[in-house]
Amino acid sequence: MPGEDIVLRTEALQKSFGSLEVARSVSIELPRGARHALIGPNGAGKTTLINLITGQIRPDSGKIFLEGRDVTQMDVAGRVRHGVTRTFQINELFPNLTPLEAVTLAVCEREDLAGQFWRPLTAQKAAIDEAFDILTQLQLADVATRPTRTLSYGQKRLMEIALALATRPKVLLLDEPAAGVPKDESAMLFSVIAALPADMSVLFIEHDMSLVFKFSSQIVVLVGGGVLLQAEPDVVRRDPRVREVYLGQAGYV
Amino acid sequence: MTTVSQAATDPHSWLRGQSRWSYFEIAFWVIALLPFYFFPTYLTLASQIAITALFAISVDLVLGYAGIITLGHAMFFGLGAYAAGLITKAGWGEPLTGLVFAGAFAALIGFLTSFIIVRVRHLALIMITLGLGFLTLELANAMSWLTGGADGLRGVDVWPIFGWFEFDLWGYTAYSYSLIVLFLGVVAARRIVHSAFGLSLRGVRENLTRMPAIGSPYRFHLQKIYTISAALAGVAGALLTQTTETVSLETLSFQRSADIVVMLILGGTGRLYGGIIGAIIFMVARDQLSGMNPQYWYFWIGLLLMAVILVMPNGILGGLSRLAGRRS
Amino acid sequence: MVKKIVVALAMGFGLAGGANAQETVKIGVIVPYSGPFADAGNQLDAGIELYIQQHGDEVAGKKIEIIRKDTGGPSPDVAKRLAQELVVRDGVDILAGFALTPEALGAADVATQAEKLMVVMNAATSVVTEMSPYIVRTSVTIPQVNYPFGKWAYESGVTQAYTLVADYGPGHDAEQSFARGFTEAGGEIIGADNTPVANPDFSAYVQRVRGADPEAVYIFIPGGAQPAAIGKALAERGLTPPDTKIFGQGELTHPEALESMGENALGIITTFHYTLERDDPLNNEFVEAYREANDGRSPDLFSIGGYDGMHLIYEALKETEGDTSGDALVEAAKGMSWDSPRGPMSIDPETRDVVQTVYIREVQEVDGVLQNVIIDEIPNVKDPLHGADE
Amino acid sequence: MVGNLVIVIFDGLAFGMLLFVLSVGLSVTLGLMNFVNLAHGAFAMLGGYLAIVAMRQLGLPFLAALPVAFLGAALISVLFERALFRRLYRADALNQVLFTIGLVFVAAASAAYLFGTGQQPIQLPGYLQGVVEIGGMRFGVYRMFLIVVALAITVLLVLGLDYTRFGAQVRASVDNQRAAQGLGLNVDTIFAVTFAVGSGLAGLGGALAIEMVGLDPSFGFHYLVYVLIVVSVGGLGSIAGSFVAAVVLGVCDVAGKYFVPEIGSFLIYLLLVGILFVRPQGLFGKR
Repeated sequence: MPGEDIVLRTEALQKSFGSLEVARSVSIELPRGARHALIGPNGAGKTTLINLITGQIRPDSGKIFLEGRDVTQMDVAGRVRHGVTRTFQINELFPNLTPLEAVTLAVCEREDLAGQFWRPLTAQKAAIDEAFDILTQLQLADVATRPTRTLSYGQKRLMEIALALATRPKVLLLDEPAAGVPKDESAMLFSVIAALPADMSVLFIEHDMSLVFKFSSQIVVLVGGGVLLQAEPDVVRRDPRVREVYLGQAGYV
Repeated sequence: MTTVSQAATDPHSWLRGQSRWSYFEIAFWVIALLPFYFFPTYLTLASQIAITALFAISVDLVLGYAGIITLGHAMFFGLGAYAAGLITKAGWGEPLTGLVFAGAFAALIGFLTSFIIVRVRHLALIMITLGLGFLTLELANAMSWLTGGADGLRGVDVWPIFGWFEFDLWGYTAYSYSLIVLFLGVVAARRIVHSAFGLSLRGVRENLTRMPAIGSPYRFHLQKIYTISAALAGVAGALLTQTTETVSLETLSFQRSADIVVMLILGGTGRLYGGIIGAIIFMVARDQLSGMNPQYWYFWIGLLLMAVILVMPNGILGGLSRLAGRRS
Repeated sequence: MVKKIVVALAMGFGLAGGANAQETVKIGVIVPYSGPFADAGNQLDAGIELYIQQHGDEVAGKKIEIIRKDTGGPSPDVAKRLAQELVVRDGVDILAGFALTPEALGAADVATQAEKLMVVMNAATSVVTEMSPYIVRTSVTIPQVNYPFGKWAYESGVTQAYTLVADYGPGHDAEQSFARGFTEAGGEIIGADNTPVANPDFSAYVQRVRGADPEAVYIFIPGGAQPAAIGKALAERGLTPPDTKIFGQGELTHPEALESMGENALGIITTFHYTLERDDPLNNEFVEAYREANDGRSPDLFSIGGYDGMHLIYEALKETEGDTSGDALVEAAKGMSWDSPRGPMSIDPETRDVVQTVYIREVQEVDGVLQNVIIDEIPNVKDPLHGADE
Repeated sequence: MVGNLVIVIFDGLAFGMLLFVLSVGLSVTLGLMNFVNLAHGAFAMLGGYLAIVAMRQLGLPFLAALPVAFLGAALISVLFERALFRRLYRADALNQVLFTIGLVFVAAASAAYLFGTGQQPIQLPGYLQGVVEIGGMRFGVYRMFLIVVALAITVLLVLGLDYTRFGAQVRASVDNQRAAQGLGLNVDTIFAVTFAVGSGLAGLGGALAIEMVGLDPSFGFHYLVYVLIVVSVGGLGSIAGSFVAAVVLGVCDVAGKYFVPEIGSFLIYLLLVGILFVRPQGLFGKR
């Protein structure tokens, strides 16, 4: 696909913990509007790759480009501000804030309003409206004013996405968004993901292959910290190596 | 008060409800006036409780709201106290400008130390605040040519407020003054807590990992609140200097840092009024118990603390609000 | 609590406590009953208690009532508040106690404003009595015992000394007074170190002293655990009399410290205004009665300060025939002189400060027990700083 | 000069060893149970007073009073652990702080009531007094004794943790409490025993400390600060960490006071702030 608009690109990312190589020369590309899935057996380095892209950990070598700009040295918050946001596999929410407060907070941080200590929160009308819109969009409006800790598990997973959306990401990295969610609910969760703005690039980790094949436009297969293959679902499905190292074990297809 | 269904339809009114002055608060401030009429011989105690309450609020802003556990906040209290005392020795005894000066000085030191504070967490954070507190105390002791050392600062001379209200023996002026400053402090702290900034602090306390992931420059937030809190603590210290015309090393002591945290937890953290209630209960209990039993009163204080924790793990205000039903 | 509220109400409505003041004299005692200085407060209190027990609680037809207030430590703000409360709430006639200088400095203004006699029973910084015309001191000042001691040290044949003092107000005062007396007489201070106030281990400082190899070392540290610790450290380093003379203020060789130091303490020479072992009928009787009342605990400087403070109050009240006004009591106290268990003492009419004998004592073994044996006395010593421009 | 240095290091080592014995128990219990026990110093004080009682009332010699202090503090602490502290293992740290501070108040008041506010002197047996002179340098016998005792404790603890079944269980629980429970370990008992040993060591430290730093009712509060410094600098849950931290602090404190006495009182806090700023998890800490 020549001339494609690449939003995120990694270049030979390398990372080891001691003698363990967790990222081995990882180079991937994410075009604008992509719906890419990241798969691989346990310990393949999927979450590590997300951590590297978002800056939770620094690569030993290699570079990360966002819209052509080198962001390798940027910290987590800086990358979020430039448009790279993630969600967490294990909920990282604000248990005693309400969803309304939490998402408003994220919007305020994005708009640099969160340092204003003299204006009442209620005066940030635009931010509150936007937060409520996001919650409505994710069907969380009904529980917007209950403390997050009292939400159902599925609702908490949605909150992960709501918080990420509030940062208006160009690239959204979803670390097993449906982890732990019952099968029927996880389909609903992915329909939400599918409905995300068309110009947003999404990379998601998911174990359920039916969901992966249904919602992804391309699949990145990670094995032992290195990229085995990046291709369309159909290609991946037929690839014997993938079948062997991953799909075969899992018993899918 | 507000129900979920109402809020669901209008997020704005729900948020307004969160920051509205409650009946409890209004009642509290009315009660705070009662000592003038009913306990006039307790005004000096009331004044020192108000000062301690202001100090507790400054600690609550960092500990209760931003999650920075500190065992060294007396550092700022004491710096404010000394700043207010030294400015009178330099020939300027006007109290209001003295408060501002002390607050500004404490804020400056707070800002400088905040660069260290925001880079550590957990036990290391607690111990660094403790270490900085001790260092300040030792420094003040070493600079006895300026501070008067262990004997305390002599010759503090505060002018009457507005050139008119002298600090009297009964403590009418002292309590009025302290109470007004406390009230202004609460208004300011409320404003901060109910701003977008206050929300971001609660975010830091609730989940530090998430904050950078929503793009928050949270260290700036922490530095900012630490500075504000230092200023408030400095003002409290200055109030003590002005209402008693004394300053001693004790204002900088670890004991004072520890006591204030004890009072705050006792009352309940993250609630502003928790610190005030804690200060009232702790200091009134101490006054009454030590009046009855000057040698062993702290036995009963200790029992009180242990009992409160076993019965009300979220402090007295937390326990009360749970009793009163769910409100956040 | 209810009672207190009633009292508070009554006073709030102007029924202030003059009515029953004709029958009782209320004395408010402000000391640290708790905290790190609790021992000072409790010993002082025991001195007060013993005096009342021996002399009855009635003077000049009035009953003596003690109201105790705990400062918890060297907090002038708390001391001031307690003094204010004692005056306005409890209606006391006399303020007393003050084990620590900051306490006395905090309360001084209250004494002036309320025109109440304030008896300082310990706080030993010179300037205390200058802070209010209503202050009278019955304890000691640090220069009072250390300045003459410096002179005495030189006259005893020591020509150079090293000073090692706790790094706080009293320590600095002691260092200066001793050094002044010593150098004025012709001696030389060859080194000086300050130890942290709450220093647990003195080995480093003692090693420094040893390196300087002085003829004598002068030590001032707070009482409590430190005297024994420093005494042992000195012995470990071989800094013992007579090779190296050890000078100090009396706290260095208090009874518990002697017991803990053992024979390492032999030969230490200290200066003090009160000597437990001074063989004198008055003192023997005092010590015996004190021990009996306090489970065998011996009196110390705080006890004698409290005891003599009460003596001053009783005698002043007798002289004013029960008039409790501050002015009358201060007048009565000025120039008062009496024989105390510590020896002859008086109140300087000019400065309202104590004038007394300074004892030079050496630790010796008497009948198998280590004691401070008086080897010299300097009578009628005034504080050398009063009147001198600081 | 070299002799001075040797002596200074020796003295610092002895002081450090005292801090180590006082602190190591808290490091282990904090690391193991995440329980912020500010009453640790109070158990040390308890040990001190128990030793005093054993020597004065029961007429035991000093060396026999030490095990009394250890066992007594261990026993009493485990009663507290079973009856009270256990309820707070799941509570947040602030509640633990307030509760145990309350206990420190109660302990200090009780000590003042029972024993008075004065210092409690003890008489050491002759063979622990005095000095040994080696090459013109004078080494205090009691300081040598302290070093030997602390080294023995360290060896016992390390061996106990590394080579006994119980030690392995403790290590497993420190590493991962949930997993240990899953493996069927009785975490409850492990906690109680560890707590008893930790507090017992504090009690022993309190008894050993009398000779060097004295004993009065403010001991529990006063030495709490030193204990916390050692624990945080050493790193939670690490015996080696506490040991090294205590040695570093003891030696630096004494050496600093010797070579630069002007900053003597600042030194320990400067070290604290400096070390923790560079290594927030402490010298040997994992987290």
